[in-house]
Amino acid sequence: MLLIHCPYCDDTLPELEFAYAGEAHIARPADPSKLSDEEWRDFLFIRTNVKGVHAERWRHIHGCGRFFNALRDTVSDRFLTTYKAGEARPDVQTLEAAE
Amino acid sequence: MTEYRVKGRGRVNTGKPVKFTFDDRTYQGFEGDTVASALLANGVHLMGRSFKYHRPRGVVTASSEEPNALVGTTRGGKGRFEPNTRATMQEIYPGLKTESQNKWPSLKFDVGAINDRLYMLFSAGFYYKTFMWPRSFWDSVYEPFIRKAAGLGKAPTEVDPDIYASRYLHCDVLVVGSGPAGIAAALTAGRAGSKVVLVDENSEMGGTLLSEPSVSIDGQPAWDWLESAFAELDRMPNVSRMTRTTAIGYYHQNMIGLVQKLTDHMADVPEGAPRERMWRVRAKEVVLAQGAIERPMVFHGNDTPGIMMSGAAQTFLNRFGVLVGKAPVMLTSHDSAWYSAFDMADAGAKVVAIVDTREDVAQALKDEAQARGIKTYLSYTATGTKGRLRVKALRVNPVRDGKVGAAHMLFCDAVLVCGGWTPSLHLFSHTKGSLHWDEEAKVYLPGRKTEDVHIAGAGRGLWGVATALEDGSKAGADAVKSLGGKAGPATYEVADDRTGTGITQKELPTDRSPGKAKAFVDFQNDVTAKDIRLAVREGMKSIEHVKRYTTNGMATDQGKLSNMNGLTIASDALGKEAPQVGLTTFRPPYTPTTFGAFAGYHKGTHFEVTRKTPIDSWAEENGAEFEPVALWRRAWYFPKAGEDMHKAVARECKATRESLGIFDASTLGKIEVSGPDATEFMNRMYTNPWTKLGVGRARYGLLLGEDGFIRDDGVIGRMRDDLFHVTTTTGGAPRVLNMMEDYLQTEWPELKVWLTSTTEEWATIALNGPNARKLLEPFVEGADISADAFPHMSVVECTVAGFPSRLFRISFTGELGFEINVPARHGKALWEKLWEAGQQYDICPYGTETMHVLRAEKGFIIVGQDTDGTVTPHDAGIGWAIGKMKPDFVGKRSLARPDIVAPGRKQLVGLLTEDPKTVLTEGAQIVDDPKQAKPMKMIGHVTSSYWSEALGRSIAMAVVEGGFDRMDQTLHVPDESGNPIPAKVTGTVFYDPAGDRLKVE
Amino acid sequence: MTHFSGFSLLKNALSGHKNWPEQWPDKQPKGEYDVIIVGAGGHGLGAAYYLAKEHGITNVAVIEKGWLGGGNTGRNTTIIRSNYLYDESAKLYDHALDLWENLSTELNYNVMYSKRGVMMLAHNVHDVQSFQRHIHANRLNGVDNQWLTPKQAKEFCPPLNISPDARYPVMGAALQKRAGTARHDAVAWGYARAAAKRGVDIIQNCPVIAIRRGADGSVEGVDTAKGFIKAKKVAVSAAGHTSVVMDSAGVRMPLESYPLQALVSEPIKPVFPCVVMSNTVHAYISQSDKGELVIGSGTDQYTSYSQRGGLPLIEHTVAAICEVFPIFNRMRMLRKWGGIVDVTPDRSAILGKTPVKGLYVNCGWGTGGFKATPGAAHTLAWTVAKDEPHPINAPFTLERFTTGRLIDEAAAAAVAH
Amino acid sequence: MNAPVTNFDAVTVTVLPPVARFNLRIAPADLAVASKALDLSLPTRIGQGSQQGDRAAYCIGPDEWLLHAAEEEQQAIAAAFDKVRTETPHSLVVISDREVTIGISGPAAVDLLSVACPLDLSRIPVGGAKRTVFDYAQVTLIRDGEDAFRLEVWRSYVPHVQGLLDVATRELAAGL
Repeated sequence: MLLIHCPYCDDTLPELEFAYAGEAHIARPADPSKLSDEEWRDFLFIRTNVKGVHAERWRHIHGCGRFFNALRDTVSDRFLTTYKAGEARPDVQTLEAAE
Repeated sequence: MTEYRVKGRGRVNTGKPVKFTFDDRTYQGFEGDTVASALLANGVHLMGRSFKYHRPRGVVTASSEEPNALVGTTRGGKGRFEPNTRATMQEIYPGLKTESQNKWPSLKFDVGAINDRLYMLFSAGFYYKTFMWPRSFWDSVYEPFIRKAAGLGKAPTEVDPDIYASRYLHCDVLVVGSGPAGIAAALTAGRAGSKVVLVDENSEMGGTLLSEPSVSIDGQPAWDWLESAFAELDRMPNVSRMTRTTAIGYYHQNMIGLVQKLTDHMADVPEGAPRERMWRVRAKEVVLAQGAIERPMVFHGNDTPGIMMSGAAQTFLNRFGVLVGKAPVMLTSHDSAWYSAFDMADAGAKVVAIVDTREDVAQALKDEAQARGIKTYLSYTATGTKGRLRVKALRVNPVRDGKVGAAHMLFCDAVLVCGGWTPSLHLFSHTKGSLHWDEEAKVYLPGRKTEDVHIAGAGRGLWGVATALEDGSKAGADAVKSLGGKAGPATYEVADDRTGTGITQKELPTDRSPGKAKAFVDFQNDVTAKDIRLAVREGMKSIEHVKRYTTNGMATDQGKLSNMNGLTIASDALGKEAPQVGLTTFRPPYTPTTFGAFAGYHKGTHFEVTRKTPIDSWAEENGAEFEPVALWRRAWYFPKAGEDMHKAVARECKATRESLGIFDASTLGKIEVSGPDATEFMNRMYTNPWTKLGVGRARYGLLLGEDGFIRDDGVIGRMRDDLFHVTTTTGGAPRVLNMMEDYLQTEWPELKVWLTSTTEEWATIALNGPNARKLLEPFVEGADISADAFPHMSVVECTVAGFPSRLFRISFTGELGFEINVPARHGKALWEKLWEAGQQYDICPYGTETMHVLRAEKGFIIVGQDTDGTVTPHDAGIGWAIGKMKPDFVGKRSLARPDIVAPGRKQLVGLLTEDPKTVLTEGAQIVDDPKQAKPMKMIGHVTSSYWSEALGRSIAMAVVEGGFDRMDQTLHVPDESGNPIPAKVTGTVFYDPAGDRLKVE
Repeated sequence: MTHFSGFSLLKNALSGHKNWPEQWPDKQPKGEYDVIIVGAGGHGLGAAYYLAKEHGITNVAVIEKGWLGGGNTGRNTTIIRSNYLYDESAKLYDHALDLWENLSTELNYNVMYSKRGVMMLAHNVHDVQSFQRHIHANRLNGVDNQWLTPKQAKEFCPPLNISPDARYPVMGAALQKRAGTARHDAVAWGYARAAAKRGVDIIQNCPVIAIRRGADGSVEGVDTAKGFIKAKKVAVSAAGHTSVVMDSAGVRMPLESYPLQALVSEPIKPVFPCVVMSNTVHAYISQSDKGELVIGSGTDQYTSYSQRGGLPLIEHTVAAICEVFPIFNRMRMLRKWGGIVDVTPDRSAILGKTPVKGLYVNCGWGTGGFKATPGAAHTLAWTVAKDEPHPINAPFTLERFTTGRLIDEAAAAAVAH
Repeated sequence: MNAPVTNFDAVTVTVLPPVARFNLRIAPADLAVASKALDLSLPTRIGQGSQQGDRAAYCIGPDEWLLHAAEEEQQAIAAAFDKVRTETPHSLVVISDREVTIGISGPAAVDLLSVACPLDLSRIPVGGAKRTVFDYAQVTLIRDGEDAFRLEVWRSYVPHVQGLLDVATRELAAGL
């Protein structure tokens, strides 16, 4: 069971309070009708599924209720950081340097 | 005193004799004995039969890695039998019944042992190469035969009456293992003020010190030192100790699962006490001090009862006061067996000899042996044994320059072996920490760590009590430091420490044909050195392949005894170093763990939540049958005496259509959508337009996924300009709220809208039927609900029977209908008032089944029944619910995808069987041409199908390819036995198409 | 390579088994192959075997980053069935079932395919509707699948608890008699041995670094830990790692990899005659020929390649088993392990050609890959050999995610209303 | 609802009488307005609470507060917020009946909660509150004292939560 830091609660809490919500930074297009079928498919279905540092969404569903983003190493399941929805993806190098 | 019990030795309570049975014979042991120690005290070594060859087997260890002495146990009474219990871990108590396993008719004479004679045939991979001819024999003869032979113990046959508990625990330092290293770690961390938990799988703490009484620490004999150490730990409020507690698994971020056995050692179990408890520990730091496991030696006949680990013999002697033999031979490649020999000699055994495969050992050892008159054979090998049910002699040969010399027999009643020691790193491996190969010691040691963990003592390949204490204390101090605290490692004065060295090796050299040798590596699974070499010969080059091909290490000890010997032999066969061959991964649990402990409280009624409405108790009192819907239980129908579901439902439908029905709709999801941008939000989420919906009016809302398929629906009322009362399906409520929050928080954060679930704030009662208003009107205050003032699809806030209420006029039945929402606590009271007053209209309570029939007669869909996640609004015939003018809403773009607009999609239509009496099966498939051969071309399936009392015939809804263009076509629905049932395609509104029934004045 | 027969077995037994040859040689890569298959699981090895046997293409290499059969092939709960809803799925899995039935003889390797029957439990009205839909569809498709009453279900599987008071009462079951289990390792080994016998190179411990494409965009070969290997056709059959490999060819996939856990109990005497699945409570169970109860769990909620998996899920799975089979409460868990399953948006596989010339893919099997092994391998071999879809794998394209023609078995099971 | 009151000397579990309960959603910037309307200064940090007489406020999300008051004050409070709704947009939803409150007190209170609550309870300050889970149920956990807690449980989950508490209480009483 993972421990997850909620950037809104600023607290590290058990996974049972959280719901995974898929890959992060896939913004819904402002005007979907302008997208080709391929572009729309990419938005709907194509995922990086990276083996390594993955930018992903979680929701503190049984806590403060907020959706937020995380960088997690999918090989070790270790969280590098979590950050609020809407914030830019932090740079991994600087993070690891900081450690 | 039984003849193998030694006066003055051991820690069992000789003042408290305990009687128990083994294979229906009564034996006596003492409080503190395990089944194994008690049986040994009675001279019983034979405790089981092996898996494949049914060979007689004796106990080989004194601990949890025991592969042979597995017994069935019960304390009597229904449902308390269990198979495969380790005799070495099960403490005896008055009334304990145990039995041997995998034998027939008896442990001493087992017919299954015929397999042993067929040994030549039953080699590794045997199954894969045979049983193929003739092919037809596989299903009918071979496979059933193989399955019959499977298994060790018998399965339980009764339901387990015991309770299992679980608990969360948070601490600074968890110490696993209470040998010298673990205790020292706990003392150091405890003294520094950390919150420490010390656990051990045994019934008492002390680890090796329990078997090493002669050592002295800080001037105290080992056992006295233990007492004072425990006393100090118990004085510290920040330290807790748990015995009979196994760390089964090491999970992410220092979460460790502990299973604590609470009652299996008790004669009388306290009322309400759980049998086991699963502790889910979250530790900031973990210290693993699990020690090392003694390695067997691999030689022909090494599995004969009476042959066991030398360390086990030492434990049975010093901890339990039992001599496992009076004339033992030691066979070893490690000094530790010499010490066991000395202890046994000092306890009165006549040690026949110490046979050591090494060329030479420390002079001190030889002197001590000589002092005790023990013969020693250096640079010797063992090549066989005498005795079937109990070892009578060991066959030994000198080895000179690699040549095996002439054999001679050493007559004995026990052979005590030590092939070296293997650090116990199972939990460390669960963390995916790396192991590195120690070339000199030929063992794997902990490498790179992935968690905040410290390994101490023998787990790091260290040897001896002094080193263990020092290393443990250091680990404790390190843990405290990484917690940001201060702690210096303590120092201990240790005297008479018995350190030692040794070597490990492959199967022992022999003068016999290796092809015929039965030199066992995995005792329980009957895997021999020969099997492993055969696997390698056949191309199994990774240890994972060898393991799977031979089943080495897959027995209930999970390779604790066999993995390293197997690896050594495999790498020898491959001519590679062990690390190149690899190491099989250790997997949780550390030792086999009761299912009940994992299930914990989640049994029976607590297996899963059962949500109940405020009106549930009324339904129960009034004889409702219930159906589970999502987590809820809902009243399904209300049978009267002698009615089956169909009779009851027909009656409920009739009563509702003709006069008045009452229905508990409280499970419907309800979401308060409020804020200045509420309308804009609703426009973006739902397919329908919301801008023009007036306050006090309601509308059917349709929700799609971004993929364009129907996700949910419900009636939505506008309470204020900035407030919507949204309803969802029962099962969909949590999903819909989560989906709304997702879009609101992450896609449209600029919208000033807030969402609150009010599903459980309101109890919802639906009144349907021509007399609905007549019943309701007198109860309503603060609103005019007359037909004109309160038209269909309206909502108003008022009081009903004095309860504050949100009152809707809507209909899911086609009759005049109202839905009354009142604060949940008043739900039952209101229901009862309406029930009472409704008697004059023969009010009828109905359940979900009748609700389904009534809505189907009107062609209203049920999301999840008439739609299945591949259905678009157009497919479902509710394209009208899409706001054509809206630039965008969730799922809009997907509705334009090529295959969504392509012709021939399955569309929702009505189906009327030619024979009005025939009710189609829901889920039945539809074909054009019933005469075609299989596989038939199916063009759709029946989604809803009922007997319609109102129409006096059956009705059905179905999704059919191009259904809208097939009106009045006759299609065929093959039934269970394949007879095609002809049915005509119609619209979906079967009853009152004009909707006149809503217009009741 | 010795042909396994009663005679060869006896002969070797008498000679102390000293003369069994290698079942497959451990090869080093040649410079070039006609076809390279990435991933030596049952699917990849099977495809190589059928390429050689059915299409005469023997200059084939199967490249494996670890040991053959070490991925999901060796980690799954070995359930084999074909009672799927949609025609597309039913055809594919039933094709596999036909091959399963003859596989031991065909490979001269006993994969111990055990036709013990797979029973799926219905716990609520919605399950009943959904199973009836399956059964009717299967019958018209010629796929065996029958409805059982609770009483019949208990007769078929005595440990089953059919008390109507259970939290999830058994309201009936769908039984496919022809379905069952097989010995997972033997499938990989059997295909490996049979493929090697026909000249296929099996190259283990050789991670693929990248798929190389030429100027015209078509496949040129693969860069591996053992150097570049030329091939005009590359088929990726790498399960959980497919996204990573395909990405190196510039093809992004609609896949997510999740941890899937499974466990076995201690071995007990035979007590469980069939396979039972309950999707509603997430419990999948059978008893192995060794006597262990083999139990499958659901996937964890987050994507991962760690093969670890959490405790809560296992607790729930075991609780579910004990709820449906209360007599197992005192049994013990012996071993728990994790695999990585690659899941598509519609829970159906992707099997066939890709936008890249010479690149083929077989992935997205989620939790159901083992049962499809021969069928997937057989039709993939066809597609690779002929560079065109096999009639049976034709619907399982990548394009369907663009056009919207999904094969959504999961959605068809829908949700309780 | 009248649930059985189980207890032994170390812990007491009771269903508490209903209160006026609100879910307040408002931009933190506008907090002063809410404090004024409630006549109680609202806490600003998630997990914190503030009490005054019958009124209490707990911050359970970045823009979310759980408000308690005496039942008879429900309408007055709703009205006070309604007055400022147009100029200061917010959402105040009455949830007095959505949850049922279970009181847990006594020296063994923390042990009892630990059977199904994964939080490190030692980190929850007296007077604070947190939304979390108790077994499969979402709950709001309020700490009133070192060994006094309240669990606010959605009404339909109460039978499940109470059943568990009952089993666990008997387990604690057994003393193993």
